[in-house]
Amino acid sequence: MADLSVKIHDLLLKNPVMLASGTCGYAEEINEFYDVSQLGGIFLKGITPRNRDGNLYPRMAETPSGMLNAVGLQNKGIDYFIQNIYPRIKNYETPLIINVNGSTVEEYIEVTEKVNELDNIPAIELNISCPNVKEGGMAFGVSCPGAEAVTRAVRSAYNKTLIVKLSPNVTDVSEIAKAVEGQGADGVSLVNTFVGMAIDAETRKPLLSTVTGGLSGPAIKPIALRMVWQVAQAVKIPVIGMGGIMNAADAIEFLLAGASAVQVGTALFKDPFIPLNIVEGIDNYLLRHQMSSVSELIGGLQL
Amino acid sequence: MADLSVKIHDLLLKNPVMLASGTCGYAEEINEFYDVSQLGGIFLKGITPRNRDGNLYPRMAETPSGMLNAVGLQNKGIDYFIQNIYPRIKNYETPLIINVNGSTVEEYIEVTEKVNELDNIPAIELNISCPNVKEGGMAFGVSCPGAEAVTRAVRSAYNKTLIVKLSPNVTDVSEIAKAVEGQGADGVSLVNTFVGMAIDAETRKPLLSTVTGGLSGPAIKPIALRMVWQVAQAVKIPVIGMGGIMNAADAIEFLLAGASAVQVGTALFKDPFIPLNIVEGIDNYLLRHQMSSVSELIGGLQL
Amino acid sequence: MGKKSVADFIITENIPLNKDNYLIRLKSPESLPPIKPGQFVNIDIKNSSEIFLRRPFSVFETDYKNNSISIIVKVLGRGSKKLTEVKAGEVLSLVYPLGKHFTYPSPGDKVLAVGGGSGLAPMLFLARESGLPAENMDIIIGARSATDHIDASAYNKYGNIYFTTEDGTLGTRGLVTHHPLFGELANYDKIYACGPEGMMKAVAREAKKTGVFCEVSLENLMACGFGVCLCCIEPTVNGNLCVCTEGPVFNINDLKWQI
Amino acid sequence: MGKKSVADFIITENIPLNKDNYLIRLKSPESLPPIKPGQFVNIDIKNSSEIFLRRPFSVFETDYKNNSISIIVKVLGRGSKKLTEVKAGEVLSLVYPLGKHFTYPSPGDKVLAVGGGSGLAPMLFLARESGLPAENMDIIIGARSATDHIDASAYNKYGNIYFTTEDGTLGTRGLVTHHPLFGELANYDKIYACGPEGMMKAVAREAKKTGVFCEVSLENLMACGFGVCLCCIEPTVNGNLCVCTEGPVFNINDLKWQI
Ligand SMILES: Cc1cc2nc3c(=O)[nH]c(=O)nc-3n(C[C@H](O)[C@H](O)[C@H](O)COP(=O)(O)OP(=O)(O)OC[C@H]3O[C@@H](n4cnc5c(N)ncnc54)[C@H](O)[C@@H]3O)c2cc1C
Ligand SMILES: Cc1cc2nc3c(=O)[nH]c(=O)nc-3n(C[C@H](O)[C@H](O)[C@H](O)COP(=O)(O)OP(=O)(O)OC[C@H]3O[C@@H](n4cnc5c(N)ncnc54)[C@H](O)[C@@H]3O)c2cc1C
Ligand SMILES: Cc1cc2nc3c(=O)[nH]c(=O)nc-3n(C[C@H](O)[C@H](O)[C@H](O)COP(=O)(O)O)c2cc1C
Ligand SMILES: Cc1cc2nc3c(=O)[nH]c(=O)nc-3n(C[C@H](O)[C@H](O)[C@H](O)COP(=O)(O)O)c2cc1C
Ligand code: FES
Ligand code: FES
Repeated sequence: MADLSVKIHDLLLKNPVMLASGTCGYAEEINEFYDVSQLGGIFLKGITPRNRDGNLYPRMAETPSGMLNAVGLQNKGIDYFIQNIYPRIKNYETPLIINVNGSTVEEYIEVTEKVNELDNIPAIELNISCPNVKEGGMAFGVSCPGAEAVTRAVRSAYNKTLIVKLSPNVTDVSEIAKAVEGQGADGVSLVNTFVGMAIDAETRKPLLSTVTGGLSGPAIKPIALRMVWQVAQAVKIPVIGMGGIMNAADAIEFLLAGASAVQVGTALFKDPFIPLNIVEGIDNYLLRHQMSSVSELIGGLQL
Repeated sequence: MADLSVKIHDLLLKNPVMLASGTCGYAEEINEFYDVSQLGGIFLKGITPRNRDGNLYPRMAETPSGMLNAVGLQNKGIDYFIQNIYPRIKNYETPLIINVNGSTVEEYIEVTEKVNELDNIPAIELNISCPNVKEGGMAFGVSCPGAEAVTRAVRSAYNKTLIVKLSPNVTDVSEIAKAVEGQGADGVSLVNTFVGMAIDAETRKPLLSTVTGGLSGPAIKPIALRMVWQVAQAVKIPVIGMGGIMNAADAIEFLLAGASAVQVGTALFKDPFIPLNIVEGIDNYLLRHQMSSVSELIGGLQL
Repeated sequence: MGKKSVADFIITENIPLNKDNYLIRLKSPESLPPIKPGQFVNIDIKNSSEIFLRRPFSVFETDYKNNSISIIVKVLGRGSKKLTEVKAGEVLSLVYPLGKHFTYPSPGDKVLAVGGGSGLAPMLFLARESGLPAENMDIIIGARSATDHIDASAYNKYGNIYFTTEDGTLGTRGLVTHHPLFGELANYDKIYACGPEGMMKAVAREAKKTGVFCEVSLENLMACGFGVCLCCIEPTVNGNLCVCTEGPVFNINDLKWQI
Repeated sequence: MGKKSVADFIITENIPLNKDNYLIRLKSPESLPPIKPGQFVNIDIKNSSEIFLRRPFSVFETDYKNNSISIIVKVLGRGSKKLTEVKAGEVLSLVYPLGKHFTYPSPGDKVLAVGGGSGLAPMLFLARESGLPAENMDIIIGARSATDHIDASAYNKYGNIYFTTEDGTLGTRGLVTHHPLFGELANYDKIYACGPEGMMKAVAREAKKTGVFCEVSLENLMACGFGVCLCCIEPTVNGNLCVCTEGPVFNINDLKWQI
């Protein structure tokens, strides 16, 4: 077996395959299929300061090679998480990362400060790119000043690994990446979902209660891959790539484009074992190409 | 048969189904399959002032429910078109619209002035959104000042119907739409392709000679539909929608979202008859829903 | 929640039941875990460019000896259509077992089970598994017309089967709730329903009036089927709950239906 | 350019020729237009979520009496793999006829046709259609190994067939251009080649040396196949030309190959 470990700032991952926030619950649901300690890391479902009911049903629509979701950050709030969920999952032997959300800078700080106290959470992912909430979320992530403001505030409240999750719904994602790097982010992850929409032609109604939602899955892979490639060239901090990864070849493409690790999201809905297949597939690839370490792949695109 | 005619400023279309620029050559190739006069209109392959060889091979890559292209506006220039192609196609009984391109504002004007002299070209589509050229193209279309500058200049050189084709690679497409409306555009068309990328994991090389290219096809439909909906609410001029339309239901969704007409692009590569099927499908739909005119569909989304 | 699997089942039979219902029997490669009425499987319908996500189907029968299960598929859209075209010998990937089952009736309970459309399968499964004598189990099956009904005579030994049709071509004319048994609801200890939302709400309305215990099985749209996406939620007195893990079976008192 | 169609052909036969080549015969619903060697069809390979665009295949045989054509498909990737799984009775949509054909040899011409891999079909089609006596037609078929060759003995009546294999297990050892006939190229009036790019370039190099007329059939990646997308271009002395409409057959003197 080749050396699959990678480092994202202070985070040492046993392999570069992680689960994307909002697509793997709080890890327990995946652990019902297999031991999640085999994974590189797990980005838990987005958490806000207090309970959020999320958006009304219906929240999802299937699209060509993808899906739209309009979950809207349904969660029971950080306190509930700390008291009820954290104790059950904190001993999984893989990094658990909290996806931090808020409607205001203060709310982001509120969550961050509480997470900072949790020994078994080695990193946070600052979500400034959720397209499914009315306030906060993507509003911060689509402008440099907005992205800078949240990152700066959260950085001052957090001393472990800080990853900022970027929105693809922008003209120049590398500008935003540079902006958050400038405010002390230890890494960036991208992409979050694209704002999309679906209509039922027969009923003439939107398929989502919120009219628009976030597009994910293989449909977005070509755009996500391009953005990861652009950002990897623009910043010095590690990049975590995602968007439509379904198999080892997809994951390797993101690594070649410059990602140090990847997240698997929507693919889990098709088959929760896909991340394990990817780990195995990367290992086989390295063997076949006579490479001893996955780090040889990172940024290895031949131009 | 229901009344399928729609008006885009001065352009009266017999039906709202048109062919997208760059996907239907100069109409002759489609006319080898059927009489193109059955179509609502045809947006001819993008034209520049002088011959362009376009980008190196390979220029395309298949992606999940879509494709990337990196053609790079290969064409023989406006003069060649006027002398050699225009005489052969000018009597097709459907509006032929020229897709105008340039590397500088001056080049856009150069093409526009020549097209202005052509009696059988009732409109132009100003392409400020081509992602596959080094200069001009999308560079103008991703900022309001850029979009305004080209639109203003071309407007002053053109007195027939001026449609501006918008790029989806922006943070807020409705801002750009409003900007070109403010400079006298008679309509906007969207979306052009999304900048994407594909890599061959085995060879570790990009699949396109240009590394990045333009994503089209059903994969982008949810995002395109959302943008058309946003723009239709933001401007008063007619909107022409496109992006992944494969069948009548897709086309109807764009009309419901506020498009006055649609363009069919990549679908032609799968089956050049799709636009005719769509015309028939819209007619059937109107019958089934007891509507007498397609105009009842436009903007008819039920919220 | 028990252990869940993803497994490639082999189709052993695909039997048309009527013009748009099919019984599909599938054999597991591994030994079948316990599966109870109301639980479901999530199926990857391959070989179609139009289908991206899996589709959920209630388990209809289990056969632990042969490690096989069956489902009844009603053709509704592209996925269910494609699924009914599978042939014996082909392979389908299933995520299973998913969801919570119906509360089993207690010995001596008198039960009314109401099924319609694609909701028939779990009702018949429940009748068979309930452990009650046939006379304690009344089953009403509703449909639009006689030709929409399937032959359920094999289930006569588990309960008394009654039919309703909207056009009166078989059994009582009207909706399931127009059946005379709905005039004597207070006789029952437990009512179960699965089918179109309108039908379940009508049943729930009657059950609520008489205060009889009533569980329904919801068919909310699902993306994952195992509790991670939060797309399938249903508002309840305990907040928005996932139908795929906290359901699909709910007690009507927990739902926020306007009935 | 003549009239083009999109039509649903019915598969009548799918015959494995060796481990990764299949002969697929398809029947047109309409009367077959004239189709000549070098022309191709563009096939919609349905029922796969991984394949979006059509795939081009050269016509191998035409049968105007039965309105049927055949193609030889070599399994290369996901599309060709899926295509070789079709069964008689199934339907495939074809866009056809596409592209320009080879220049027919003149009566009395001495011809060398060189085919390899998926390029075999048009070479054998040409041999049959050339109208030349068999002694005027030499055909070299190249492959990696004996097991990669297909049985072409039915074509002995149209020409003299020679084999080369890289491992020497059938015919001459080495590449096609290592065949002794390449030592006497000046004897030929026309050379035709179709196959992997490296093979065609090697043939072109030899042809150029001796100045013999030589046409090759290119297999550039295509999106549309009928001249609208400009994705399949090949640089030529006349600029970037579409392989699908200005080709796939090109005279090597028009190409800008570095050979
Ligand atoms: C827990 C559960 C158990 C189920 N058990 C059965 C069963 O035993 N037998 C059976 O035939 N069906 C069952 N269904 C419903 C079945 O999953 C859907 O009919 C199927 O997913 C439709 O897919 P499609 O591709 O054919 O429809 P699509 O083409 O995706 O959609 C066609 C139309 O149906 C609607 N639709 C799609 N999915 C659902 C759904 N889940 N509920 C309601 N409307 C929907 C769509 O919005 C659309 O209007 C069950 C669903 C759930 C959630
Ligand atoms: C005019 C023309 C005539 C052809 N005639 C025949 C024929 O008679 N018999 C036959 O077996 N094949 C023929 N081909 C090639 C055939 O079209 C490809 O093998 C097929 O499209 C590959 O599809 P796939 O989905 O299997 O491969 P993919 O899974 O799409 O790709 C697998 C690999 O093959 C490469 N590839 C894909 N398409 C081509 C191509 N067109 N040329 C070279 N490499 C490619 C890809 O880049 C990739 O590396 C012809 C091609 C053209 C353009
Ligand atoms: C149902 C759903 C819920 C999601 N919830 C979150 C979330 O809470 N926080 C977040 O940062 N991203 C969320 N995402 C985005 C994913 O983490 C990921 O960025 C995106 O789906 C693209 O990757 P994919 O194509 O592999 O799914 C969600 C995505 C889906 C499909
Ligand atoms: C091969 C190809 C070439 C294109 N060339 C042009 C062009 O010359 N000018 C232009 O404005 N758009 C061009 N486009 C964009 C299309 O007109 C259309 O905006 C886009 O493909 C989205 O629609 P679709 O998904 O229906 O194809 C091209 C698209 C493709 C696929
Ligand atoms: S379907 Fe994903 S949580 Fe229920
Ligand atoms: S494949 Fe489209 S022009 Fe040749």
